[in-house]
Amino acid sequence: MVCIGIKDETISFLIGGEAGQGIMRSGSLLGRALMRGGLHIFGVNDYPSLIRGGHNFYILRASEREVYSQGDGVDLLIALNDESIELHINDLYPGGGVIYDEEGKLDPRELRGDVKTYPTPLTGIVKEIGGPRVVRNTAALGVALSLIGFNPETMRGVIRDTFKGREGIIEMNIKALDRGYEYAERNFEGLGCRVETSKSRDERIMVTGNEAIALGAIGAGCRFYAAYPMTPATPILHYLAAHDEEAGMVVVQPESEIAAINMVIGAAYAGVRAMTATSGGGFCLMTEALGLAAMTETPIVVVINQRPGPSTGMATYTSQGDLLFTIHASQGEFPRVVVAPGDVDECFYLTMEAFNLAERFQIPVIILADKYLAESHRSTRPFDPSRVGIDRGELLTEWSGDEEYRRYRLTESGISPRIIPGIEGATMLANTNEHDEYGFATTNPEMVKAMMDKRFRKLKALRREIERLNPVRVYGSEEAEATIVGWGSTKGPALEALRMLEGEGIKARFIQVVYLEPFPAERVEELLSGDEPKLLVEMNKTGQLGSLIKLHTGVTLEHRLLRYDGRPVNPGQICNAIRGVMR
Amino acid sequence: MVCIGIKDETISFLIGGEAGQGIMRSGSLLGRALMRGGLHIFGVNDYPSLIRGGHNFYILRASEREVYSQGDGVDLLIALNDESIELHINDLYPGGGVIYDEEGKLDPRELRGDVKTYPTPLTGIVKEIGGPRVVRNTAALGVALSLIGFNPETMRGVIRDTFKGREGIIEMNIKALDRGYEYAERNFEGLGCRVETSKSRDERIMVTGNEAIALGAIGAGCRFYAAYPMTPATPILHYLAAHDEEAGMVVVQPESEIAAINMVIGAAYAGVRAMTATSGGGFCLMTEALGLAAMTETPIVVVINQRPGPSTGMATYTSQGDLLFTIHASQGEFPRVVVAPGDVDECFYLTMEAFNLAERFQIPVIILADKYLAESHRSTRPFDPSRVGIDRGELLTEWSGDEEYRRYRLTESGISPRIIPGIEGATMLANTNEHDEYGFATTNPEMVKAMMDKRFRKLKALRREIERLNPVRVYGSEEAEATIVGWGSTKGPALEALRMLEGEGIKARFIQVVYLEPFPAERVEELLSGDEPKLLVEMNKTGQLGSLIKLHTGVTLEHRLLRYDGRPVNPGQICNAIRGVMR
Amino acid sequence: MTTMEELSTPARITWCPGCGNYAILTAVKRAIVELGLRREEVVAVTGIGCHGRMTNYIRVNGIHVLHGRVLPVATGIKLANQRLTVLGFAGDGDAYSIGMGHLSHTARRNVDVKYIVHDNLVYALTTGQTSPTSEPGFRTRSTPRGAYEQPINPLLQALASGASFVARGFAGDVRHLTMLLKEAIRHRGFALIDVLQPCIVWNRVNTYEWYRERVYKLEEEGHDPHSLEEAYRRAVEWGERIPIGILYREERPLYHEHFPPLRRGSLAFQPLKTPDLTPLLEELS
Amino acid sequence: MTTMEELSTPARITWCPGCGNYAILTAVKRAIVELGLRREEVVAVTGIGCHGRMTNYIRVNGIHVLHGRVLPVATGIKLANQRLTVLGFAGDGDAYSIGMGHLSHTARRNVDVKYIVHDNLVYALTTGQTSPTSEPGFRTRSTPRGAYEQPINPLLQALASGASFVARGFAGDVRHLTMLLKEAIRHRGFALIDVLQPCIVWNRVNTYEWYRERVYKLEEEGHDPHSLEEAYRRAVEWGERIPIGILYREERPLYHEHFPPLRRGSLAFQPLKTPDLTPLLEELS
Ligand SMILES: Cc1ncc(C[n+]2csc(CCOP(=O)(O)OP(=O)(O)O)c2C)c(N)n1
Ligand SMILES: Cc1ncc(C[n+]2csc(CCOP(=O)(O)OP(=O)(O)O)c2C)c(N)n1
Ligand code: SF4
Ligand code: SF4
Ligand SMILES: [Mg+2]
Ligand SMILES: [Mg+2]
Repeated sequence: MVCIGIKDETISFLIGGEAGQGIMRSGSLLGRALMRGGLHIFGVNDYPSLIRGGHNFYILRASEREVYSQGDGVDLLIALNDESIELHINDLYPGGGVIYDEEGKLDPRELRGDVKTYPTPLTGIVKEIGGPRVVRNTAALGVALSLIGFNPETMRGVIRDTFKGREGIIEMNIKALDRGYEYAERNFEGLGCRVETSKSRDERIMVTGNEAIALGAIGAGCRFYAAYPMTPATPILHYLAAHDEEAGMVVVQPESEIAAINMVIGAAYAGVRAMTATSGGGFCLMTEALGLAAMTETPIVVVINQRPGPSTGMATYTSQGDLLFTIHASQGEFPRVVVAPGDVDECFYLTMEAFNLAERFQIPVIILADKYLAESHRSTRPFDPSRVGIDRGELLTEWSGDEEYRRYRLTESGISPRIIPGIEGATMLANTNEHDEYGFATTNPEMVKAMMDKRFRKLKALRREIERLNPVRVYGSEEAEATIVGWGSTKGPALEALRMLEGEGIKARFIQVVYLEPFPAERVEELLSGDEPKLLVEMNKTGQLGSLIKLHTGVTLEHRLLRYDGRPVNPGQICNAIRGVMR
Repeated sequence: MVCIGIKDETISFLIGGEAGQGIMRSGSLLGRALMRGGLHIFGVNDYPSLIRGGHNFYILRASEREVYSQGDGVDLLIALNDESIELHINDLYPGGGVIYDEEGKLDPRELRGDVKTYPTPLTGIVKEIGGPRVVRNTAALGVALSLIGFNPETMRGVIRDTFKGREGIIEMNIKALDRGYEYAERNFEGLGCRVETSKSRDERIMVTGNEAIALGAIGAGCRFYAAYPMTPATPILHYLAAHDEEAGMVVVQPESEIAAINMVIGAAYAGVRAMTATSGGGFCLMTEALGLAAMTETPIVVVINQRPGPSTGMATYTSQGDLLFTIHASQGEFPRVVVAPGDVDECFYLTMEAFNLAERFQIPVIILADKYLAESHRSTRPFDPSRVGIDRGELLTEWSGDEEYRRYRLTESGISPRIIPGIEGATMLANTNEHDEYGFATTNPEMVKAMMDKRFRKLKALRREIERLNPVRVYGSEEAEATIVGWGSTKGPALEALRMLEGEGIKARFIQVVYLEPFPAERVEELLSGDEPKLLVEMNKTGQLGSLIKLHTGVTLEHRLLRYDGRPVNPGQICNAIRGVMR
Repeated sequence: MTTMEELSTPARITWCPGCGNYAILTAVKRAIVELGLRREEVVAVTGIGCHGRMTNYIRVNGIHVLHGRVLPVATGIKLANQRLTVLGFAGDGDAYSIGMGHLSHTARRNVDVKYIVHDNLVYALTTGQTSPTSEPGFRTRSTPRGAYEQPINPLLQALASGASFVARGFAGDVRHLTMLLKEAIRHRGFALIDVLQPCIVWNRVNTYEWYRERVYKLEEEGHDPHSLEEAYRRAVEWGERIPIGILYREERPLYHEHFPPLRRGSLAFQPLKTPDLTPLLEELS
Repeated sequence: MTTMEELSTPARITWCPGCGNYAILTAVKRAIVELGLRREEVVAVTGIGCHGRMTNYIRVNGIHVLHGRVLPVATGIKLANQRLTVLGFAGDGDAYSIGMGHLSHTARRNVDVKYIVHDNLVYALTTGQTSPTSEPGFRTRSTPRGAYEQPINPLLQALASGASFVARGFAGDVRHLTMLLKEAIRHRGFALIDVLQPCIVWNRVNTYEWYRERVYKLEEEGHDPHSLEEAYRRAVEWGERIPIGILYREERPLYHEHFPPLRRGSLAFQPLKTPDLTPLLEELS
């Protein structure tokens, strides 16, 4: 297996066009083909919140080694309209190439002299084969595969699998692919990059963060999912609605986020694992019920896929602006878990852990991701749910007791065994009001204090459990000359940056805070005790993880790379910043 | 004017009975009478969230000097049922007295030997005069006035004013008062305390925090108030609904808190000052629209009267559990003001300031109070709205410009002049989506960043303005041996504690953080730089102000008096804690 | 067999003496007893308001939830365990003001939960404000000059939303109310029972006497509950004559019948084991 | 006089070519022009969805608000300045799902705002999920086996809530829609116009053709819009024949007429001076 890009051992494609032109589909076809060819891939999309008319693009990066994010430039631009040439020609590395439709008005050669150009009769091919305009994309993919010397048969297989059952579409796409491929073979020299299919390879899947979270829920035995559509969390709903039978899950689209979370609480009260997902705006509407879950000690899992605010902001872009909101959301005080996956594997495994934590500690658990992670593709090893398993905690499935069952028994651990309503001999009273052990409303000051203390007592074992779950993860050099600190989806660009820095001879390290609440203060403090320069990387304006670190450890991270224009941080930006702080 | 209590120069009454027995009414009658007699008063109520059947009580404390809170005990217990004797007999100072109905079953003499007892035929008096059972209270007040030697004529005046227009009720109450008074004159010796009416006195009003906030809104020219009923904020709605004509204010009870805040945003967009009020649970439902106000830069004022959570918790008790939630509420990041009044005067003046800040900086301003402050009575000097005045900031009432009006002009201050929709020659586009200067939706990364930066640029002038508003207030000794740190309604008990400590020869000081966001970090840091022992006092479980101080100044306040059973902190508790930390 | 005794709890009842809620509590217990339901198989969901204390006073499974959110919680419970009898209790503010949107949606879905609204035409627990069912002119602390909005007609709303069982009860007639509750529980599908519930403290207009002079029983006047048109006609009656009884009932598919996983039985009692994800993962390879 | 030109904005229109929203935009502009309204006196309030971009495309005062919250914002605007013509634009998800509760309450209050719902029977902007008006069996990404809930009938809901003007328009007939808009704006009170708006991307069932075969005009069939009973009858028609036009209209008091302070004129243009609080303070002394 060989993969040679222009700049390094990765190769990047940017497919650009109008919304509605099937850009993402093409990106994922290409990704899947390269993955099946034995490469690791990463793919990220960029699109406005419009169904038609806006500019869309998809960056696909592939390599023999694992790829964690987009790079700083691309090797090959597949421009399906003039706008894409205009907007992205400068993203090409010198020596890169651009595939475009002969029929366009813009000539890339007039914009940049240092790139190769591959004018192709994309529209012509489509007309010839009598296909819809959207298969221009596939013809262009054919050209691309030829340029990098990649066997088109793998792509044919991907097309067949993707459009399974729709023979006409398969045929048309394969035709277009082949025409493009042949045209390029006849007319163009290769790009100079080379990607070969390897025979033996690991089993691999290509998956988005959203799919990984959905799979994590299925893996955890989640039986109830209610969610109101909200970008960028909606794909979880789509995935689960399409797989409800296999998953044995009831999947509901209710009338609002308020209905969603309250249904989830109802289902969880009744004894099933239940989840909802939304973005910040929808989560606002859930905050009241988050408190209800806390007060009634009903275990629920809530996924928040962040996007830029305030308010509706930009629905289809990315952000890490909701961290402190999430930690403090809802009136009053109660223990909760906030966990932020950094890649698709963590999306899967941390979602499974989330259900165990929710049930064992009878608290709400929030999974905090963002658009960049939720909608980007990555290849990885197939998920193994048995690595986490299912632990439902103190859930009683029968009641033998002579005494009356007490939902909120004052225990030393703070955890009071739950029952499943419907079992013989016991009924369970859950209460939004402060209550006594039986669940009856009370305003007695001693009982009120005792119940608050009981709930907070859970923190002791919870903290211990979270320690065990490796809440802070460190990547890179042991003896680092510089440290990057971040959370969530900046993990990808940070890992890429480590590689780049290593290439420059800089030993750096990335500290990823995975569990943000309860905050793993000791571990973070320990890791930050060195005196190498440190760079905080976040996709928000105010450096919210920085605030948490300051609050819990006293450490001020002065150097900050904060991006808040809705776009993910690039590895090169991080490297620059690191170079800056090392000076 | 003379006032002598058993313990000090204050005198405290506790009136206890069942919900529905008019306890609060009696408390406020007594308070008003003593105030008109020339005393300063403080009154606090305690009642469960039930219309009937629960135990209620009201503590009224009065003195020649200003009183800031309840004391640690009471001089006179007015027990309208047996339960009140049982529950409160131990609140009496040794030598105090208890007034109770002869007809009750419980004899206080069997419970405590060191108090005076005043068994009175309260039921008998009511029967004699043919009044409803509830005038027992007034008869008991008559007894109380006799015991402290207070001229009943003042009380007669209060009764006449309170029940103005309802002659039957007035007559009945005055009869009951007089009978009680006469009975006591004939049968009892005085309590040993003495309160005399003074002739000349300052003009004074007796007002709750809620009334003061409502008056502050009226004073600020607020023209639109929409609020969904929620304890303990509902009295603001009642007050404003009863005074809408005088105030020139539209007062609406909409279908939910979501409707309330969105109406307020609509009204503010259309050019009027607008406010809503709620408690934590209702505020949860407002968080999404808080972001809308921020993104559209629509000036609104939101009052949150805290009560214990999580969730519905205890509707009629007090808490300071929502501070961090309030500061971080809503997705995304934006400047806001959070201000916490500590007494009725601050309720008035800070509410007026809130409207000016909201309009000048075009941001949401949150007034964070709590049940204890909102529903307690205090006497004070009549409010003077001209002390704050009205400053609407950059609000254009005409548009002469040849150019198109730009709602979100990128200015150096970050503030873009607003217009009132309806003026000639200009229209205004406000947008929940990220937008350009004209308000059109955009996802352009430079513009997105520019708009975020514009909004945050306001912080510079905002911080300066807040400095000017005296955001951190210090009371007590300059050279303090100990410092109390708190916010909001703990101010009252803290000021009382300062007096008590002074009496013991301890020089202490109270630092009240009034503006909590943007946090006056420098000032707080400066004030905390001494090495005297410091005590954080809050009515929550986790010490939320402590967290803010840690975050913004690095100072850890280790000594904490945290009360979270729904009851206000008592001055004596603070003194004890101070003694503890000084050891 | 469950007895009235067994359904009682030790919690002290704090409603005002004479409050209409007592009658509703009694009727609910009686309906459970008379239908022979096991108390463990019943779940009561309550909103916030005076009515909300129902969960404290009846010894079945209970969850006291947020203001206005009875129906979504009840829906979640029913979907998790369709064998449970799910009773929702709400106030008029709860159900028709803040919770209004859920009514239309739960009704059109025909979720098999029973919605009992303690309709006292006022916000009682918050000490007397106008409610969506308050009559015009009704003076409250939030409408001192009298309520000025046209009231919500809950029955009309339910009918317009496709509720499959719509009834009105009166807390002054426990026996009739018990009958309605039994019918509603027997009914397969969503049921709304709007109960005229005198609040003796905050509503001095719509009292027991006021209602007694006006209510009449639909079943005594030959009303056909299977006619939607008839139901609409009765639903708008209010004033001189106020109908109580079943306005409308129809059978149509239940919400939970649409979900394939529920065919295997209640989710709540399906064993939870780590699943084999291979088929799903293969789709992604 | 305002011209069509003056009502245009420089923002690039990003709706799909052929989308029914274009027709709605045109009709709204025409109605403003034909009624001779000054653009400064009109406010458009939009919810979130494809329809939400209306505020970008029409040069009147505008506020693009949260999903489902058009009506409360519009109400606030109207109360602050009753001289403004307030137009609310919402989607079917916006109006009848998350925003459902506000519809009933705004209608019963008779707030003088006009509510134009771009009803495409689907969630379009979020790329195709079921909506409360989706027809049973309609396949979407959230209901791959077809929608299974009984749809909301918006007209019925509005009628049941006491809306004083209820109409249905069709984006395939701009002239008729313009007429409806003009009537709605002229109407003193709350007006709902549910507009059948083909979404050519996510709804391939309820297309222009589908509607063209079915819609008929009420005014051509002698419908009496003053009869509530007639209106109910027409409101339930859906399938072979779908009525468009004004189903119902009635005059009743406006919400903003209830507030004494508004008698002095619009709040927004009342001068703001520090008031004299003495009378209020005296009450507290
Ligand atoms: C989100 C929210 N808003 C407001 C409240 C305050 N609240 C408690 S009960 C109630 C309404 C009571 O009226 P109703 O539902 O008719 O019940 P009733 O007391 O009359 O039985 C309100 C508004 C709340 N608990 N939660
Ligand atoms: C609180 C909230 N929840 C969810 C969303 C996501 N969202 C955006 S548009 C939309 C619905 C679109 O459907 P519809 O209202 O019918 O408008 P259309 O796009 O069809 O015009 C949703 C759910 C949101 N913006 N806010
Ligand atoms: S206030 Fe009214 S509804 Fe509440 S318990 Fe008393 S009588 Fe019943
Ligand atoms: S997706 Fe549908 S509603 Fe949205 S712009 Fe396109 S056609 Fe119109
Ligand atoms: Mg009520
Ligand atoms: Mg739609």
